[in-house]
Amino acid sequence: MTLIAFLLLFAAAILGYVLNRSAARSLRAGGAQLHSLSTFHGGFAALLVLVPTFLFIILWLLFHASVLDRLTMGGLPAGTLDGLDSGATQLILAEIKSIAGGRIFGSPEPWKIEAAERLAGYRAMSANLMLGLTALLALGLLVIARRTVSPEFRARQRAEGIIKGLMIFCSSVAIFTTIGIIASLVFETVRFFQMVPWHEFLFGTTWEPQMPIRADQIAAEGAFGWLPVFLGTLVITVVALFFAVPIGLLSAIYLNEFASPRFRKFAKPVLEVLAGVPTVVYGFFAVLTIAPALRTFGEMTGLPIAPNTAMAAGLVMGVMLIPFISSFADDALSAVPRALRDGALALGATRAETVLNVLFPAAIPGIVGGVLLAVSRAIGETMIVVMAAGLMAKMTINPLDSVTTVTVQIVTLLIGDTSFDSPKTLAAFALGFMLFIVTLGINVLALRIVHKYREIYD
Amino acid sequence: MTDMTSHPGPKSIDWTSDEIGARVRKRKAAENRLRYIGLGAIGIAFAMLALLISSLVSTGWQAFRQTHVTIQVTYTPEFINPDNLQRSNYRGLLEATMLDLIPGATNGRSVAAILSNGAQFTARDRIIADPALMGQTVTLRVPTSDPYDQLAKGLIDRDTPEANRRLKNDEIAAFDALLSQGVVSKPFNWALLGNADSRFPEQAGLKGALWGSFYALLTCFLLAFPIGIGAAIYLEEFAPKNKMSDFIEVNINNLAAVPSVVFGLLALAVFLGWFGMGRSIPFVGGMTLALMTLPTIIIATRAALKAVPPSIREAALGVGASKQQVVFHHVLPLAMPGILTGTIIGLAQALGETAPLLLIGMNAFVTAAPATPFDPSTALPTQIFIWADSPERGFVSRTSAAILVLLGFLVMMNAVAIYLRNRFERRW
Amino acid sequence: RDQIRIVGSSTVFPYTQAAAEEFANQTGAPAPIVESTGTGGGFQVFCGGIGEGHPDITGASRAIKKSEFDLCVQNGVTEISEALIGNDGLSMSVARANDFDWDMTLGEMFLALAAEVPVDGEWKANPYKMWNEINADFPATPITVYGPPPTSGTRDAWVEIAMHGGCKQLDFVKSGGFDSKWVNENCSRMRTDGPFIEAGENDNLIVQQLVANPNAHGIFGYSFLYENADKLKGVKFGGVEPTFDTIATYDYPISRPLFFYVKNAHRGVIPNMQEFIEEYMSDAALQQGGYLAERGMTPLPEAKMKEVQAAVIEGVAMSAPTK
Amino acid sequence: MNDMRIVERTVDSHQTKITARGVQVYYGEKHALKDVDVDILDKTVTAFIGPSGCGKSTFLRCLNRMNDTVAIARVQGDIRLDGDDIYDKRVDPVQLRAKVGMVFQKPNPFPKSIYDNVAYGPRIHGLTANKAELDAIVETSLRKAALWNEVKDRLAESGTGLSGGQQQRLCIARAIATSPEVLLMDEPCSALDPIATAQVEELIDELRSQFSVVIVTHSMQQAARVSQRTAFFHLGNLVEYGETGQIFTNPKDPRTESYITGRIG
Amino acid sequence: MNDMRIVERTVDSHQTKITARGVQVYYGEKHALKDVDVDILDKTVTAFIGPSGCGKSTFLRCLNRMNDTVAIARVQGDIRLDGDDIYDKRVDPVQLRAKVGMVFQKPNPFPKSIYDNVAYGPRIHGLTANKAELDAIVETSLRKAALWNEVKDRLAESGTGLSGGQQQRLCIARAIATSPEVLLMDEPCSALDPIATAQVEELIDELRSQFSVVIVTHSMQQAARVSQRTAFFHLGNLVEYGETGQIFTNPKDPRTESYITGRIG
Ligand SMILES: Nc1ncnc2c1ncn2[C@@H]1O[C@H](COP(=O)(O)OP(=O)(O)OP(=O)(O)O)[C@@H](O)[C@H]1O
Ligand SMILES: Nc1ncnc2c1ncn2[C@@H]1O[C@H](COP(=O)(O)OP(=O)(O)OP(=O)(O)O)[C@@H](O)[C@H]1O
Ligand SMILES: [Mg+2]
Ligand SMILES: [Mg+2]
Ligand SMILES: O=P([O-])([O-])[O-]
Repeated sequence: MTLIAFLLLFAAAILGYVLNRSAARSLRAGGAQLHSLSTFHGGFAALLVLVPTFLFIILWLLFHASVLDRLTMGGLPAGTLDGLDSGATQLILAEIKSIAGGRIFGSPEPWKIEAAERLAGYRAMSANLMLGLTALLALGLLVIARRTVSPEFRARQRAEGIIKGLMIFCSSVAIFTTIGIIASLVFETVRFFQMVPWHEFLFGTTWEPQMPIRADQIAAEGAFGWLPVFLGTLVITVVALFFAVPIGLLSAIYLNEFASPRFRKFAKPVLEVLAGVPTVVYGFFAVLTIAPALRTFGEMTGLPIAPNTAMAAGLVMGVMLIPFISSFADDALSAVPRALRDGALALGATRAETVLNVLFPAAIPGIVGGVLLAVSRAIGETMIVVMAAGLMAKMTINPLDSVTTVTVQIVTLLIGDTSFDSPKTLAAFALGFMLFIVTLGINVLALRIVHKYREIYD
Repeated sequence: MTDMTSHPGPKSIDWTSDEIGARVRKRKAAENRLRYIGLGAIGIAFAMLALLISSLVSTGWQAFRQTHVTIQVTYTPEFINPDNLQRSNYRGLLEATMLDLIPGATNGRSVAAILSNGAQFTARDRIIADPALMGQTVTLRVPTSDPYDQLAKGLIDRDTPEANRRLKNDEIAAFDALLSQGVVSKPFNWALLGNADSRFPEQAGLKGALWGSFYALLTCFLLAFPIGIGAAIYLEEFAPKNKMSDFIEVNINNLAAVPSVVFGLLALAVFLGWFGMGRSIPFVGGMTLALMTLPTIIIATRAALKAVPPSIREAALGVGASKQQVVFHHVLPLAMPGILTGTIIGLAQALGETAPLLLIGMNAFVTAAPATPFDPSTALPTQIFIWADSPERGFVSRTSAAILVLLGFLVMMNAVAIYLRNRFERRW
Repeated sequence: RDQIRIVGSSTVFPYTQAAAEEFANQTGAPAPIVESTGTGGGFQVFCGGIGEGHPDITGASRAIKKSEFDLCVQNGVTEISEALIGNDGLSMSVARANDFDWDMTLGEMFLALAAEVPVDGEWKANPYKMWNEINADFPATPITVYGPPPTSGTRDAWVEIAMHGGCKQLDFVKSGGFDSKWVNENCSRMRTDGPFIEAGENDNLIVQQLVANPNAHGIFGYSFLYENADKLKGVKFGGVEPTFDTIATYDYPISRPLFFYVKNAHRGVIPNMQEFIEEYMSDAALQQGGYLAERGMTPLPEAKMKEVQAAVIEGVAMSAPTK
Repeated sequence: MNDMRIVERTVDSHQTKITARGVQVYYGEKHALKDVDVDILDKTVTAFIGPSGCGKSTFLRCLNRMNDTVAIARVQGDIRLDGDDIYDKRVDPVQLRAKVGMVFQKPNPFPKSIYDNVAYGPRIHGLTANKAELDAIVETSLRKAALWNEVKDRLAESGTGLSGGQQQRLCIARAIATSPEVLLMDEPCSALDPIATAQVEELIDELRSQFSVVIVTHSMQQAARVSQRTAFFHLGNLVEYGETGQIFTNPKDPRTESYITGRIG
Repeated sequence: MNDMRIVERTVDSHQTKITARGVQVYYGEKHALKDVDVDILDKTVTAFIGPSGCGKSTFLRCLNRMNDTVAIARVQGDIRLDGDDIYDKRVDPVQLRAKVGMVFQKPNPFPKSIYDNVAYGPRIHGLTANKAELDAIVETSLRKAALWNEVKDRLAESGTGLSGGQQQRLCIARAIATSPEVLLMDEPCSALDPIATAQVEELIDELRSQFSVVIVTHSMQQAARVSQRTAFFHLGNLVEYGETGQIFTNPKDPRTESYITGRIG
């Protein structure tokens, strides 16, 4: 049914396009001076039909079920639901639905069967109603759209207006996601700070959040100083970037400047595979390949290397981040017009000098974009560190030691035994919030740098 | 103008002088250094990938073959009740078959355990499909159970003391008897791709996870790609440039740093909580991943849009193109390689992401592949997650194999985008 | 909703999977969807309420706690059946490449892993770094033990059974006259100074780490030791090696019961729910040599099994736990 | 033909097409154009001359609001096209630019085929009903821009693969393909050989019969040849504006005279 | 000064700096340059003239191997600088280009500050020992390119924010800052006003005392003014090459004559 509704929708949109375009064409053929192209008249009609009708169908799909449920339950014989709590009502509803779906077991009361029949009826009606309303709406919009066709009608502006509206909608999805995340983080963080003083959190140097969340659970008292956790994130991120940024940038430079086109076409996607390896796999890789190698190295050189080191996790994370930097930087370098490259080469610059001195600065926004994404990923990455870095919070910046990160703590605090009024769980949100603030700072800084050093070419 | 002469002109340079020669050599050396360091960088990246893949292949290749035994089953009334084919004693039937097959075997249970637990259902389904088989003999090729599969692949060391072995001496002897009769084969393990998940390694497959990932990725792509590009175009090309838009830009960049679990939490609260969508649904998983992929695509698109030279925009504006026409006709196609890079990387990341899917229940055990994006299922990374934590030995190689399949899926998925990117790419 | 939804312990997960698959194969009904959320997480959602939106069954590698039961009741989940399905041993293992014959007491294990231990008659931070500092017979290798993180039921069980048990064996505790409340408060913390490494939820990962590092020990469920018997060996406690038999008889000291809990209100509402429970509680599944045992679970004694089967299939509601 | 030209040149009673009053342009701090008043007549070729960097391009870009695209540029003053303020909020710069076409100083072909470069304007403005008409427009435009013979066999090749002068002519063809009412040409012949230049000048002269053309040039000779009116800019000021003959033969301002005689630059 | 010029012009016994023999250039299928033989003399200004698209830029770009950067371009033939084959494998194009400087037809300033644009060459070649020397080179170069007065207060601003003519002069300044032995200039004055043009021509003349200069121009007058030798290209062929005076006054080839007198384009 839904499928038919969507088909109807698209058919109407296409019809609108064709109708309006041909109307505009015939006007034009009749010698009228149209403000807009006939395709814009068509496009406007299609958009006018498409957008509201689509919205209507989506809303219908989202809400029709709960409306039907309410209708069904409302139609039960008076008094059946008296004294039942919401769970029990839910169950009755579930049973009615099962019966309506043809799965009868046991011998249900007649009123349930009757309700199920009613529900089935509503469902059929609802489906028809949706189709009907969709058709009606689409038709109405078609008519409205058809009426707009006139020489003066600014179809281009209107169509572009709708498209712009859609783009604003797209932006708002991103913005609302941000707001959603900030809101939930802030809300829970505030609650956390009502239980744990903020200065303890911000300046404390011990992190032992495994406090009891049930009266009968056994664990230590909690200590919520986020510094060691943050330091851990910092150490791992720095290790990862120390590995990924040079390798990524150098790879991009090589691909863009020195590699043959064929090699480049092959190598770039191959590197991109690194971004898609499941992080769990990287976790295994870190634990089973890199960490033992490091340990052997430590034994040979006498360096004290912990079994779970920040180094192992960071290195492997660095591997994952390579394509973020190499591919973005390669694209940005390719986008620099050839005239600039020629200008530098003609001065007797080597290709290395050309790419480093001229192309690179011109490509800064794209490159920084990639590096920022890599930083973000490093900070936000979870699985690798969960598996490879360990869970112990230590005040250390030694990458050969084992550390824990903000994300690891968030995951461990949120998965498993959780209860949303314990500081233990809320601490996860506070950590998330702090992470958000820190990355915000990094991003502001990066934006400044880009604004400052961006070289607008051409 | 007259003071021009008061300045020394650029003196002519003796390119053959030692000083310049040394410098040139130094610069050449620097260039070569950069070239080789660059090559080295790529080499390291490749080596890492090769290491990863070869370690996966070395453990995973075994999972692409599965030991099978060919048996002759006779549907006798002793075990089969023609009136209740669904619940007849197929186990007994197989035990009898195996006892016949292996000379000297006495323990029916033990020899039947050579066969996969699924063998009884294969036998059942065969006769249900064709009840006329009653009383007749059919040839079935069924998988062996995991320990014997391991044995056949040489992964169980016969030299370890019996007590330390998963299979005891008599069990090995029984299997060797089968081997000597030539009824054991090791064909390609189609079950790995054609079956959904199972508790039994020899029957476990990725069909459910593949479809789950496909639906989730499709949803993710259909949402994140247009929304991401739309948002990026609006923010980069149309939104007024002021503090507010800077603020929004920073926040979207920041979204990329939000740990993926947090997206899972958001999805849990919004999609499952408010909208009441079901758990373990690929569509919901796709929406969650879309939220996560969005910032990557937006950032990539904005960077690519920024890189298009102003002269192109001017040229189009100059002939009276509207701003949207400029963007859609000229800027966007030129920015496409960058956008596709962002999409490739974003989707790759989404494909490999586990944490948010755990929160919306996509790490479930589902034995049927989803028929639509709204049926419960797992996804490849969560399937890997589940298998990696299963005690059975057979899952060790299957985990690696699943990762290889995921990478293959990734490569196929990206091939189109990469093809498009190469087509759009031009240096001007 | 067509399928039964099951959440809960990762330890019970494989057994529930097996039952679910068998059920689907036997009856042709859609297989229940099983999610591994951990015991605590399982109760969290299980006790969220009744109705289609909430799971029907949760697995647990420990008995339900009073606080969890209360949560259930508070949300209207009043009728719960408790199904004890068997036992699971917790093993401490080491690679076979390690040629020492490990046999220790729980007390020695405690000394190696606890955050605080008695040293010269005083209760203080654990100073031991090498095994031979604990018992001169042990090899002079550093203590390195990979174990589960606090989020898992395995860790809870290890602490409650092994650590507390070991703590109580110590002379310091025995002679000091401390009660179990004291033990609870002082013997529950694993050390955080390095020798004990929290290795994440993935037991196979620990297995592989042990193979890579023969001097390291690992803590995980017995089924992993059983599957990897060619590479690993279990540490004996008090001379008893972990095997199906010693676990079933409780000779091996560290084992825990496995449960699942049924939301009785959903019986007869969610399709096939009763049938599935019957399958899970059937002899074929639970008995000695049943298919759950094949997957590594230690079955219950026959009599106990019959008793539980009857009660669960009947749908007898459990009474509130005391703690 | 020459005779006709002379005849037309004397007819100079055209209406004003564009009036600019008190135009000021700032690039950030830099005051690039200072209080310029100009009337540009319909069906007339107006030449802007002046030393490099004096603001000619800047002023040209004000006339079709191309300066809107330069983030740091600020334009003040009043510019009217056919009496309508083009900086009015209600004015759609897009439509304005469709009426006021432009050839840029640096040739900027699209990285598309030669055909698509020229066809782009007619396509978006819907000037043609079918492919044949479009082909015709492309051909005529390229012919008028004196490029047809060189590119007729390679219309599908990229416009960026042309020589400098060819690119410039391509941009001219692109601009005239939409038949704008006013055509702004920023040094359209700078990369052209004398013959091509003559052809373009002929084109300009032809356009003049219907449209208004504004041309920036550094060649005094060219200004004298093609334009009827000439404006002389210097350091951001419009120093003198009048009939071409008068400016060249009888400049009022000493600076104009110095420039024309080659003394200031 | 003028006297000196005339004196020098008559002296024409310079050594050959560059010899080109049988140069062919293909862009993909297109045969853009057909079998060109040229000797370019040291301490001489050589002008390349010819209709747009005839291959002047292409040939220029062969002389410092800039065509290497065009993927589809193929160069055949033998080009020698001071007797050394520049297409030899052992020749480093980088050093070649340091010796053979180039000003492009379309100005392409780096998106860097004006100062850095000019200082770039000297920096990479290590021509200066300290900041003061570099400052001096930048200033002299900008002065010679007749840009100093316009930009001396805004050296830190971006080179892309200049007017068209200013960008062109900036590129000239950039090219001469490294004192190349041969300077290839592709229409260096196309965007310049007469005064600036005169200054650049003066510069060319000055450079000639030490170096070899090759200039592409569309202005016959300019070719006549600054060059001692002139090459005329047509449809990819080098039609005629000889002393400027001879080419302009007494062309041997009818095509040259037609072009100079304005009949073919
Ligand atoms: N990159 C290229 N790809 C394909 N063809 C090209 C390319 N560059 C130049 N051509 C062609 O080669 C021929 C010669 O071009 P060239 O740039 O040398 O001309 P030119 O003499 O410099 O002309 P102009 O005076 O217009 O700059 C022209 O027909 C041109 O279209
Ligand atoms: N985008 C810009 N940012 C900053 N300054 C600019 C910008 N564009 C032009 N200018 C400055 O404004 C002044 C006028 O520039 P304009 O381009 O109008 O000169 P012009 O008369 O066209 O010169 P030319 O003949 O060299 O093209 C110049 O000093 C130039 O440096
Ligand atoms: Mg200009
Ligand atoms: Mg050229
Ligand atoms: O999943 P658990 O059994 O460890 O709670």
